[in-house]
Amino acid sequence: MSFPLLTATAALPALGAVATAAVPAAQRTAAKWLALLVSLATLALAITVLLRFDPDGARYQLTESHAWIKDFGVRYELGVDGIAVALIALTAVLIPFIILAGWHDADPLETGSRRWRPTQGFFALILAVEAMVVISFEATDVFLFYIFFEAMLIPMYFLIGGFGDRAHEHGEETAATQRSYAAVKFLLYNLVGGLIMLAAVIGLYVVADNFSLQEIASARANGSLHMATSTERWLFLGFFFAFAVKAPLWPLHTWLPNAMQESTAPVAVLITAVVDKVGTFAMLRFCLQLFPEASRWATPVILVLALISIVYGALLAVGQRDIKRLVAYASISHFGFIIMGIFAMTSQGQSGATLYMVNHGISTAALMLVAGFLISRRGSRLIADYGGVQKVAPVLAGTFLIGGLATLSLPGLAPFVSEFLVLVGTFTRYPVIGIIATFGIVLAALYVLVLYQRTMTGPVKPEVSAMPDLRVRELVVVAPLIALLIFLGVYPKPVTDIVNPAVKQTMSDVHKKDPKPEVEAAK
Amino acid sequence: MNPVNYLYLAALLFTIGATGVLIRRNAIVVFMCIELMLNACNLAFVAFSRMHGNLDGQIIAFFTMVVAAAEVVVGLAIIVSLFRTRHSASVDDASLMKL
Amino acid sequence: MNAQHLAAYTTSTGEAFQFWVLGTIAVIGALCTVFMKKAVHSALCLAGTMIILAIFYLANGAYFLGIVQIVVYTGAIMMLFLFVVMLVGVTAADSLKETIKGQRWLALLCGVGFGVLLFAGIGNASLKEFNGTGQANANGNVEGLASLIFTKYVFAFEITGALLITAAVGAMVLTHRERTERAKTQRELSEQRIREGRHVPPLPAPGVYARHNAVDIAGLLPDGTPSELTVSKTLRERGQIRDVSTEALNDLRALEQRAEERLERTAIEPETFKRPEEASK
Amino acid sequence: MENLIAPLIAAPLLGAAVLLVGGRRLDRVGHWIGTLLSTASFVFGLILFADLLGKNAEHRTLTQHLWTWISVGGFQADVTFRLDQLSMTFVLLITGVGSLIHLYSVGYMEHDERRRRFFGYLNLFLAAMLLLVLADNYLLLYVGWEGVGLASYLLIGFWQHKPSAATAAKKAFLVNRVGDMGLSIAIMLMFTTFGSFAFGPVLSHTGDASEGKLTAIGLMLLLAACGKSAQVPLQSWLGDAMEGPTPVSALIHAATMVTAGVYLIVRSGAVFNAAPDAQLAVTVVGAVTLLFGAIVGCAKDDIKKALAGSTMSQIGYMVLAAGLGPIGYVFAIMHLVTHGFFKAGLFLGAGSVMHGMNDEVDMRRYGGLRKYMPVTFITFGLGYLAIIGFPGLSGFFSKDKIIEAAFAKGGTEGWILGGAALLGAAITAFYMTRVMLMTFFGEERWKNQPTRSPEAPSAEPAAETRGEHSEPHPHESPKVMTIPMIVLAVGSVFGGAFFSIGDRFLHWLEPVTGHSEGDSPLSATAVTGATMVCLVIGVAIAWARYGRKPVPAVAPRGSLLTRAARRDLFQDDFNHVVLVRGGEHLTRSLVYVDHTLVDGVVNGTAAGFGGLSGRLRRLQNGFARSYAVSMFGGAALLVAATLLMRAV
Repeated sequence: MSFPLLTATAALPALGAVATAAVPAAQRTAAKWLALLVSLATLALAITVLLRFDPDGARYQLTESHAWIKDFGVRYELGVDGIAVALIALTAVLIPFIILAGWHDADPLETGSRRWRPTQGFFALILAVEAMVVISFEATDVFLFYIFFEAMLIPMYFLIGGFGDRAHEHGEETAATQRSYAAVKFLLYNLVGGLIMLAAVIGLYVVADNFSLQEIASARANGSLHMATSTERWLFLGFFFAFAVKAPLWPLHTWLPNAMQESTAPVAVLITAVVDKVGTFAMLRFCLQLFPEASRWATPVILVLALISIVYGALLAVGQRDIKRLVAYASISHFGFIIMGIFAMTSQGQSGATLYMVNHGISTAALMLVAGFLISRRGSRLIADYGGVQKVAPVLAGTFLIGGLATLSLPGLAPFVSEFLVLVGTFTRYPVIGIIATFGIVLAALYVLVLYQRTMTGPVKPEVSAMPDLRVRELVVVAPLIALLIFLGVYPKPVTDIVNPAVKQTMSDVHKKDPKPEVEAAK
Repeated sequence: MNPVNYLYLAALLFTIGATGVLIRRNAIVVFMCIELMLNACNLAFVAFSRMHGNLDGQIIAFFTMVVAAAEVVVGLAIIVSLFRTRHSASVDDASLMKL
Repeated sequence: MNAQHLAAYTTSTGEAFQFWVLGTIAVIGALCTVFMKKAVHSALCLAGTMIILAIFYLANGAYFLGIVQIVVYTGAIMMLFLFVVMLVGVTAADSLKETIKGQRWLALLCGVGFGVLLFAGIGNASLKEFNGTGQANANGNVEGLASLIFTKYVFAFEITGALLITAAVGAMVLTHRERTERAKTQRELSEQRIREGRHVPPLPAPGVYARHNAVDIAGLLPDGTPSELTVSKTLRERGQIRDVSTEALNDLRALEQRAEERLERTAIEPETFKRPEEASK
Repeated sequence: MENLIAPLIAAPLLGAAVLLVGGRRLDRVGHWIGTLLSTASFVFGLILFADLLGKNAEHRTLTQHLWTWISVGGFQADVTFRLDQLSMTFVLLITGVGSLIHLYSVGYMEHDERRRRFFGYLNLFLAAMLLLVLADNYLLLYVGWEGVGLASYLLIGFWQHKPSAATAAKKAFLVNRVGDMGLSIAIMLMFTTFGSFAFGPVLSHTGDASEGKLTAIGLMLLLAACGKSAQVPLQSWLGDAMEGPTPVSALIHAATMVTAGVYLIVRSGAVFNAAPDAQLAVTVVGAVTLLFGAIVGCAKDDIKKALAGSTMSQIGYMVLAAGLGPIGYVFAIMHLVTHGFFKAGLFLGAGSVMHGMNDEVDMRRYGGLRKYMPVTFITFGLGYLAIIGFPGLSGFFSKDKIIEAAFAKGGTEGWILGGAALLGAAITAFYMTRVMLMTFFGEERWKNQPTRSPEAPSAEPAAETRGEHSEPHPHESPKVMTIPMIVLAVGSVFGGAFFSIGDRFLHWLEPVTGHSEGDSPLSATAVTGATMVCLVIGVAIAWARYGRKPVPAVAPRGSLLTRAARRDLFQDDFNHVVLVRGGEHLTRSLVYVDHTLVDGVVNGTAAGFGGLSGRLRRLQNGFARSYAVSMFGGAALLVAATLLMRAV
């Protein structure tokens, strides 16, 4: 038996989480370093996975399979396709930056504060989330996936509810109230989605007598497993609802702004750049493969919802007064693009959506982490409290601008490629939806530039006049992200090469082919 | 006479006992009512035993008695210790389950 | 075949007569158990009902159970009840006033509904024929039970044994009071009294100036009012203080009058003695 | 030789990277690095040009494939450069004018502490603009397209501490984004129609596609061009863009970037040729804009804004020409090049004036400056003569050809378009003469200034920030600034003649754009004559109003048209009321809706459950007897259920 690489990739951060949590209370710095090292080691493992993965090989590679709960046919089954590999790599890349960016976020507050912030716990929880996310990407057993899809909520709940920004405009008591509100909302909202999915998972088992994604999908493909149309649709909706909450898709999005607003910037990045990706990933992997007919049936409605997400999220981002909420709504808009790409059912759309997941992770991380650095300096999240930062902290402003430009999908930066692919992919099949979605790029420019203008330009506000520029640690966080953004913007081939074959498979699962161009079709 | 009548009697006694449990507040009386209910059940078991012509019903009744005895011992002990601490044998006074 | 044996599988007119008479009494006993104000009376009524049930067991061929019913239930369990009633207070009468809104009505509704349903169920399933225990009791009832208990039900039997032991231990643990601190010496108690400043002398004894000197009768203060301090705390909390102040004072007056008559003194107060609060009315 | 194309772009890109990442260490040499790399790019351009000249006309297209950029399914985008005569023209214009303006900026930005960054941005702009004109497919062009938008955004907002500059930058980017939307939709349409969006496959297969699709593509490309080239209805950003430093206005908002729209239309000529409706739309936009810009230019007192109106108007000419199809493509590009010379020269001159006048931009506070800054006066004057189409100067040749071509369109359209172009020529003469007279002639209104009246257009706040309120002392600019002006003036004088004599430019471009002679209802001489008449009329009116009479230092209220023109013909107000206000209301109400309705449903559900459980909790009153009742009731229900099941 070969080395269980996938298990190791998930188990390492899990063990790291336990180890970090076990570091004595006095050794705070040691815990941080331990967490960082573990995340870097996980990154190394993820890169190994990436290298060992052969894009042109079998659909699922590096598979592992062990019986787990025999009575219900639940297996511990892991395997990665190109999409999963890309997302595992994204997760593994982002976590070290998240840890580094949150280096001081969980330090004990000055004496006299009643809030208790266990540093070890913060980093252990981040590693725990990483472990669960990674295994969610790897699981090819529906039940196994479900367990970690849900279990992820627990560490996230504590991360949101337990660690807020150092300063808050309404004082500490209000902050604590709002934080716990956001955390509870996050938890309940996702739990509801998860429970509906659980019902669908059970239903799937009843119908298919199996939990294995590969077996069900192949049985569906060769017709040996027939599902009644209505059954398939109900099961699809059960799965989709959970993923749409997680993603989040309008109108199930309202937990995200609260959660991102109240958590620290690194945790907000963890939510939107890593955890939410599980939702969109699962749409691609589970919804489309298990229920191809129902997916095609639901496509029009989902596309419209995605379109609403795009425009609505962008418009709301324009109207926000809180930096983090703004980024949250921008993310909602971007998730609309991702979902639209997935359900456009074209190779451009789906490859673009996968690429979008990766790029959105990086670009949001860049923007949000810099925003976090900014917020930690001034102690306010309100846009109106800033002004003229560019003058006093040019590097901070510059990186913020690049993050913003990535968010608005400037050509040359990574998100452009994915956004354009999604738009083209949608346009070839649904021209009207594609055109309306294109308005999203104008709105994106609006919210990013308004944010930049209000915070960074104009006369220097007295409160920000003594603001220090980015420190070395912060630069170490931001610079690689920006480099990645530029690299993937000019040369996205490494990612698309891995993703394309997987997307081709998915397309054949749903029995869809790219529409032919008019000129060729005429010939 | 049909032995079914014993069953009717048992049902009546059981209902009276149950109503007593609900109405009375004195824990001791409540306990007595429970004993009444158990006895009603025993009567039913014995009647069943006769109707079916085997002794299993009587065995069950016997076990019921044993369990009832055990229950009474513990229950009364609880009442005594409650009375010691709260100086009351009213079940309404022990409403600690309310938030 | 003796008559009792016969009764095991047939019913005679005598048994019917017995059922109707004793059954009525059993129901009345049960109702009294529920509705008697005092726990003692309830217990006595219940004991009656249980004895009748024992007779019914015998009538149904359950001879062993009938005897056990009398010995264990009526003899042991009911005695236990009476002991506890005594501990809690024999004379204490419950108020039958309901404190939970709608409880009584709900209880009656449920009771009646449940009864009706049970009756309907039994009526629905009623058997016209029955086997009787004659066959089963052929080798004697006790022997029959024993063979079952020690073969088929031996496991349950063992468990009930364990249960009984557990119950006994549990009851002991529950009622046993562990002293958590050393008992105070007399010296310490008096020091404490001085320190607190209330009731520096020992508490007064009950029954002073009263005709009775039972422990539940409060001693009277010089103005004739009873002092609850004189009665033990347990009785005070049970509400079992008997107030004899009025009659005691009237008795005293009568005594004084008689003494005056004998000593030929003039009456000091012509009217009868009244307690201050009554006088002010 | 084609391997030299990539370095052409790489040089300024490297400059941008070095200057922006390098930090303060490079503050002292940064501007020279920028200028050097820009010049290097120009040199590469010259070498390539020489190479092209050495080849036959048919072999003058070089391509360089670098790497596959995006490849998904049938969607294939390569990083491939294409150098043909059209791109070569642009390369030379961009790098040539660009290098001159780099040089000029060395002097102009001397006192700015962020000069290094300025040069970084300028280099970034050059790289993006070169990418735009060298791209071999529309998607790569789109990268350059947005890249120049970004550079423009950064440079307009270069003085970010001024809220007006930051706002103007944002506005420019946003309006451009609307145009970019058109470009991206056009690319998508191309992909669905042709299965590709590289120039080769698209432009050679236009015959196979339906006219409807082609019209749609054409209109979307036009939308893109409108955004980038400040054509009506997306013109509003250009005036505000003058908040940027003057070299930026000269390079980006006069000579190069704003002409990208013309490039796009000419490059996509094959699409437009096959879609007459789209072509008509292009001409209409061009004609409307040329009049619009000219009218606006007449009313502005801010010298840069007057020039911005003029830019708009001149690009309108180019767009008009481009819309005419093969008759006009060459002349559109020719006017573009000559305009690049003289408009850049004019802007540099304006910059020089401002430099000498404490950054004052209000022409009503100029006057009689010819004595104080002679070099500026002469170069500016030559530019002026060139733009109004003074015979023999470059504007004369290029603009004249466009007017001719407009008439040559034929039919009523031809008359209308030609008439508009002629009218535009007259107005051009008027407003340029006005600028000239107000700036360099007349009394010296900058002396003994009264306190500034609130009605006067606000000057660049930079003047205030520098804390100089004292009377200006006009002086000539340093050599580093005047030399580029002189070079550009030379270009404006001789450029047109050089291109036109012997139809050099026509022969050069024809293989790419194609050319056909229209059948003009008027002879060439008649058109030239009419143009001359218009010119004279325009100059005369201007002289009568601003030359003979003294110019009031405070703007008079003016006629309705003047007031309208000062406010950009209310187009901005329309935008403000409809788009900005409307958008604000929309977002605000959506925020409300999100909070109360969407989130309200969620929170309402939560509150509903909370309330329900609160009610249910009251059942749990803590009384054991109460619980017993419910147990007993439950038992009764169970019995009932059992009986029912038996009954059924």
